[in-house]
Amino acid sequence: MTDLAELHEDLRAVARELLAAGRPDAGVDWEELVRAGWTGMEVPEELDGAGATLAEVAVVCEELGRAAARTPYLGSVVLAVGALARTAGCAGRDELLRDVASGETGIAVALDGALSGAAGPSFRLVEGAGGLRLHGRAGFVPDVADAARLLVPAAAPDGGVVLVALDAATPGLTVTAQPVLDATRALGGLTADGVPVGDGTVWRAAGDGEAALRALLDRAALAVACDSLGVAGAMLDRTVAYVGVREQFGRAIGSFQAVKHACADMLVQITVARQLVGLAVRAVVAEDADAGAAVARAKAYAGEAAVAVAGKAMQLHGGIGYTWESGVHLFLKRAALNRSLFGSPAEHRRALAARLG
Amino acid sequence: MTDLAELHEDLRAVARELLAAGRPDAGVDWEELVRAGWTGMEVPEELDGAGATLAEVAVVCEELGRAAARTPYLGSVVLAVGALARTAGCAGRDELLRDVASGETGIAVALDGALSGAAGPSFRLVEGAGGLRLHGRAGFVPDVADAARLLVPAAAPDGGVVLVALDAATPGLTVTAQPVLDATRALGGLTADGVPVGDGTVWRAAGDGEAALRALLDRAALAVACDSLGVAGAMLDRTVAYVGVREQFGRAIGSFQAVKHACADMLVQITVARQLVGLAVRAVVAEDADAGAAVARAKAYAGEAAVAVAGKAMQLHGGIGYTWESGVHLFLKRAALNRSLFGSPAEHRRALAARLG
Amino acid sequence: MSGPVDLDAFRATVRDWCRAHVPPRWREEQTGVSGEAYVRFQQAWFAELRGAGYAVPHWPAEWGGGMSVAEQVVLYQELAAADAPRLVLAFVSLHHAAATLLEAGTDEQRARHLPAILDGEIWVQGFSEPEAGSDLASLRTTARREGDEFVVNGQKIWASGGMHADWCLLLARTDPQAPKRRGISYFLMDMRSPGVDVRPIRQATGESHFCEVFLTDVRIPATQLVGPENAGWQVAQATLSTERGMTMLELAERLGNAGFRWLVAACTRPGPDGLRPIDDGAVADRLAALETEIVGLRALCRDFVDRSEAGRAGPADASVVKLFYSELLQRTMDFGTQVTGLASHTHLQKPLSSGWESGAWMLDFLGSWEWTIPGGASEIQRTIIAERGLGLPREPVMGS
Amino acid sequence: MSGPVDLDAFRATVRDWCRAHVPPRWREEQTGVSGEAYVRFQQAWFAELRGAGYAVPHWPAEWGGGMSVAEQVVLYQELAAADAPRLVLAFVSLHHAAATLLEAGTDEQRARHLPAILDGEIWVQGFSEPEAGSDLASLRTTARREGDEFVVNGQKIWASGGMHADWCLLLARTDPQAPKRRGISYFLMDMRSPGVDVRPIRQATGESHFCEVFLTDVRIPATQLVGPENAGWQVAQATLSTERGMTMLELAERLGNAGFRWLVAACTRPGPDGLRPIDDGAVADRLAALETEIVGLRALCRDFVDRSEAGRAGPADASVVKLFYSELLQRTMDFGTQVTGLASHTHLQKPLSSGWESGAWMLDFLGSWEWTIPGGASEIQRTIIAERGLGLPREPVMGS
Repeated sequence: MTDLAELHEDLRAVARELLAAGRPDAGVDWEELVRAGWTGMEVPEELDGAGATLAEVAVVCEELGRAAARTPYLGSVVLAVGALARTAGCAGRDELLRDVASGETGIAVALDGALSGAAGPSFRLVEGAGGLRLHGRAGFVPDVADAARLLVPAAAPDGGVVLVALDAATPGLTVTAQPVLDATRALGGLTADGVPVGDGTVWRAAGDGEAALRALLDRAALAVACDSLGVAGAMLDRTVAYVGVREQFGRAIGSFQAVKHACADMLVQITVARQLVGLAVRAVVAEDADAGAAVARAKAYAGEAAVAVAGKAMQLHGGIGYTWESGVHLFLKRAALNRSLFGSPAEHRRALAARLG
Repeated sequence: MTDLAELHEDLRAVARELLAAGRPDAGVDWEELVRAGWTGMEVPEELDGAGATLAEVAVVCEELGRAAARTPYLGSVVLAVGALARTAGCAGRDELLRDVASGETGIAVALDGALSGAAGPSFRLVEGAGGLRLHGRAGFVPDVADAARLLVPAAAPDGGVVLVALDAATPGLTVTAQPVLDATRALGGLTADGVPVGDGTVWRAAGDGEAALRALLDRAALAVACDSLGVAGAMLDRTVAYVGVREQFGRAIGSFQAVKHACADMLVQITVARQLVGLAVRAVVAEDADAGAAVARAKAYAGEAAVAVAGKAMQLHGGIGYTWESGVHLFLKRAALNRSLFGSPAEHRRALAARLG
Repeated sequence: MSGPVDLDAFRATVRDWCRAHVPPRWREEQTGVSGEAYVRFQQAWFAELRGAGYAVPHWPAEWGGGMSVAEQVVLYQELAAADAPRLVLAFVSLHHAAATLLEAGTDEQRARHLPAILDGEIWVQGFSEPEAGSDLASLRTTARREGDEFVVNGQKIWASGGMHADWCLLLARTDPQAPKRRGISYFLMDMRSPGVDVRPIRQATGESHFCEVFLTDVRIPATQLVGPENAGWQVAQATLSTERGMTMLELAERLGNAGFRWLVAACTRPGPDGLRPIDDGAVADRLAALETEIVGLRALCRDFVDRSEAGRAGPADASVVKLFYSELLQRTMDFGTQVTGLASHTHLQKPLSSGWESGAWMLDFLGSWEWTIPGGASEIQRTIIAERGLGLPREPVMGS
Repeated sequence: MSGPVDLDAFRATVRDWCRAHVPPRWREEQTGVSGEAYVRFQQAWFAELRGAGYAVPHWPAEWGGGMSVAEQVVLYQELAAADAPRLVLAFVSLHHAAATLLEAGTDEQRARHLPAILDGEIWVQGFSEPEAGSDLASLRTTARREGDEFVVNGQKIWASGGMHADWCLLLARTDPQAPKRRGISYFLMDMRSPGVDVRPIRQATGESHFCEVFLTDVRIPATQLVGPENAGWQVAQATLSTERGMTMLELAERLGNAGFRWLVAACTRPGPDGLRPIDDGAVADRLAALETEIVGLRALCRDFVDRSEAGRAGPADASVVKLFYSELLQRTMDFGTQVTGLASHTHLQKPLSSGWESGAWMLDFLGSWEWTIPGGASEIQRTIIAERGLGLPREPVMGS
């Protein structure tokens, strides 16, 4: 076992313990999560972070999925750091990264959850009298409703893609909560209707802005794929535990072949999903040219696998699984939402097929 | 039970007995089949037929599939009668129908097995010096290689679709056998390279020629769907019989849930396929405006179901099923060929989807 | 009325009636309403149907029904085509309770309850128990004889609409020493009896249609026994299968009408980019495949009704229908959820009085497990089909 | 050689070697050839690989191998990428026979056979029996001790390449009274012994790679016993799992290289109407799904090799790999058959020396049952995964 793999196992064990404490949908204690160092993982050491990579964040994302945890980690950490990391260094950016590392929530990136892959920005900057103004709208933005500060990827007048840093209270910005069946996710809509934008708040990418946005969407899709993997793992574990003790017809239902074989199929799907997610994480960390395809595979496969596994978990839990109280529905809803968030399996496969022919 | 249903059950029982006599792939005794009245079923009584309908022919087609029977029934009876039935009455047509009823083989219809639904004719008549000449080619034509007389649907110079009756030995016509893995089917290619066509051999449809060709392709697809239904039924019966006696781990393998549930799924698929085939047969007999859609559903579903059922049958027969000797492969090959013949499931579903949006 | 002409006329009559009586905006109006408003709406709709003679078509003529099977088929097809509200609340009363009374009840029981049901008496089924699950016969609720009464103790679960019920069809164990299917009795239990405690269960969808029913020293007069003592399992088996065909036909028609229309609408609605989902060949292929299966289901149900009526249904036919319907429902709702994407997650409530498809795809997807789990989970149905339908040998150690 | 730089260099070396040595038109040339031509071709290719040091990379250095696992991975990846012929005929010799000799054989047995295998000695596996099927341990072939010899009677089946074999790995029952896994012994049997009768079995594909082997009073010297008498089951279990990881990796690479390239070619070849199958969204979706699964399979196999090497493979990992590979192979070949339609039925023979994918889609689809049935059918693999991988309880009445 490599040192890195050992590190990840340790991280996973700590995360599982930390997240096992609460009820899945009750919300995670943010302070604990900050103390555990999860907010600063990818932030450079000179900005009070740990200087780790997405590989470690992926472990946390999977464990959050496994716990069906309610937390703004996706919007306020994974996407925020991703957006800032590819931004050219400037004081505002560095300050924000430091804030993220120190555990400040209330930061969101205006990525439309319905988009994936090579979609352009949902916002654009227009040159007008009195300077630049921001227009556009995005739906299903993770953790936007409680955000005080917003990072908005936008098309600049010169056609490049920039990041606009805004206070959520800026006039002309409208934030609306978008309740979804999965109560463990906080999504919302964001509309900018000619919002005046100061010069110092338009940040250019360190490299190609469009590539940075693409990478950010890939990161979002991959974080959700990790989450789905965690959801699926939790459902298999719970199902195995349940069918080992639940008796019908005079024996544990887990001794029936139909139940066994269903569980075996769940394990196979999860095992393959884990490989695909692992490949994608390594490709993104290495900034491979093919990282987008690896993410598409991981998101498509893990997204579908989690719904299949959670659905089968509900089936094998029988009536108990269908009660609100059992909490199985939380995982099924989260799996189904994940499946659609940042690109459906069909959309990701369409992108993969386009590469083949 | 209606009288018609009883009639069909009787017909089915007789057919099953007749076909059970030989080895599946050894070829059916054509004379017996003629004596049973199967060749003249749809031929009008005044032309020495039984004046029955496709509903009765469908029973025979299913039983031929169930026996994986090698016979030119599809090309020389089902398609020939179908082509002639929609042709305007004339002496040549009537004579040919009488020949079919009396059991003459060696008649084939030049329908390309790769086509389905609204495909136009593969041949065309061109006005030239010295009269009409036939051009075109068709592949995978059922029972063409042994045919002495050919009925060729062709586009007439006026754009209408006609039926050209030709002697297979006519110069310019090339018939080639096309061996396929399923040795119970005889398919072949037909090329016409400026074949001179006499006036009396160009027969017009009784109604719209294009509609007649469409109906003929539907008939071909439906006959194959019936065949697939029979293949699937045979495979389920054989599997149930086998797993009831084959013992492993100290018990009949049919007592294992995995085997039972697989057999249950086979039965469900066959039951649904039977309903869809039944709907299509009734729609075609009644000449419903929607008959094409009913055929598409039947062909798509039964075509896929038969491959799934035969494949599962091979799996549940274990090593035995994989031997040539067991004959299971005959059914799997026939099912797979049927699936592609006269329109794949994907093609038929494409036509269905086009009606929906 | 039995010829094809009469049926056409009947179809036209029902269609006209639906046009005049189905509340046009009932789905919107029934979304997010209180339990009381739901009960009022159900009762009003039941009264409408009763007025037209459409409420209990399957009952004998002497009790207010008397429609032929062919007419019932037409009736349910037209109600589905018109997307009429379903009689959800009265379902057990009209079907299971009535079948039990008609087939196994005494004259007194029939006279007391059948007219009352027409006047709105609500029944609930008290069969399932937490520990029994799909192994229904292993139920533990006991009924101990004390003179002219039985004293009942135990716990029932999955009692649909239990909080609104007046009466309960109850299975309880009267002979703990007998083999498990030979010691059960069948009772009619007044839900207002002392010792009956009803608690709603919140389901995965967030709704609470089902209840737990706790029974503590509940006293039931021996006159409310149905069939002989200890023969309750056999009574339940006989009455459970009654009308199952027509019920399934109605559900298949519902899925094939409004359910499929919404699916087509979802697939043909242009997205922000102007493209319609169906313009993607993968969506078109799947939609056509589901249409094909739904057409097959409707034919299957019609055939099942016909064969049941003719006494020619096979021992596993009901299981084939239930298995295929429930899994097709689940696949269809899953596909609707995928096609409508994130938007499907924003419908937080579905209309009450609706069937299993409401256009709120994700909720309907969740709700589809109400079909694959209860009434014998899909796993049980497959075993039944293999053993009773195909004659495969039983598992050596299955309980009996 | 262990650093990443060395591996890159090794990869380049193998790639160059393949470019120079893989016969460019071997698939065409191996289609429809006689058994003799096939054996000659296999022997020639084996000699080529041996010359390069690529024939037995997994053997210990002292016997002519000694390649690191990381190098073997590279070797098999590059052979697959170059679509080199497979060592089909020598497979049992190089893997099962060698593993048996190395792990459980005597020094004499090793010295006699390992060099012979390098010189072309062909082995066959005599484990399966007609009545035993997936319940391998219930085998009935007996070996009765008579002094320094065993006298063997019985029948073996599914002996791959049996008609060309010099030696056989034989399992036979030496103690009929013992529990079924405790009375079996493991032998090396000379196929030229009197009483050995080999008859080819014709398979569903029309080929005859497999044989039945009838054994009538065949005498085997006791020195040809492997491991202790009556411990043959345990020897077989230990040696069967050896190299399974690398074998699966090679198969996954084969499917991921030539197999998938043909599939893409089939999907992108314009039809008579000028349209390519992949232009239909349904085909594109399915192709991308299969590509995804194949990428997953390759990673899974690589991971399995690494964990096996590190001694960290779980008890059901091999079953997960085999189950996923075999069913994915079947799905992929089925899809290829559908995409190429009727044309796929006109390929009546596939190239010998090929793997499980040859571009003759329908034959390959048929052949895929050679993976889902033998070596523990998929049903058995699922049970193993559930019981050993997930710890679910065994069936109460399973044999032991």
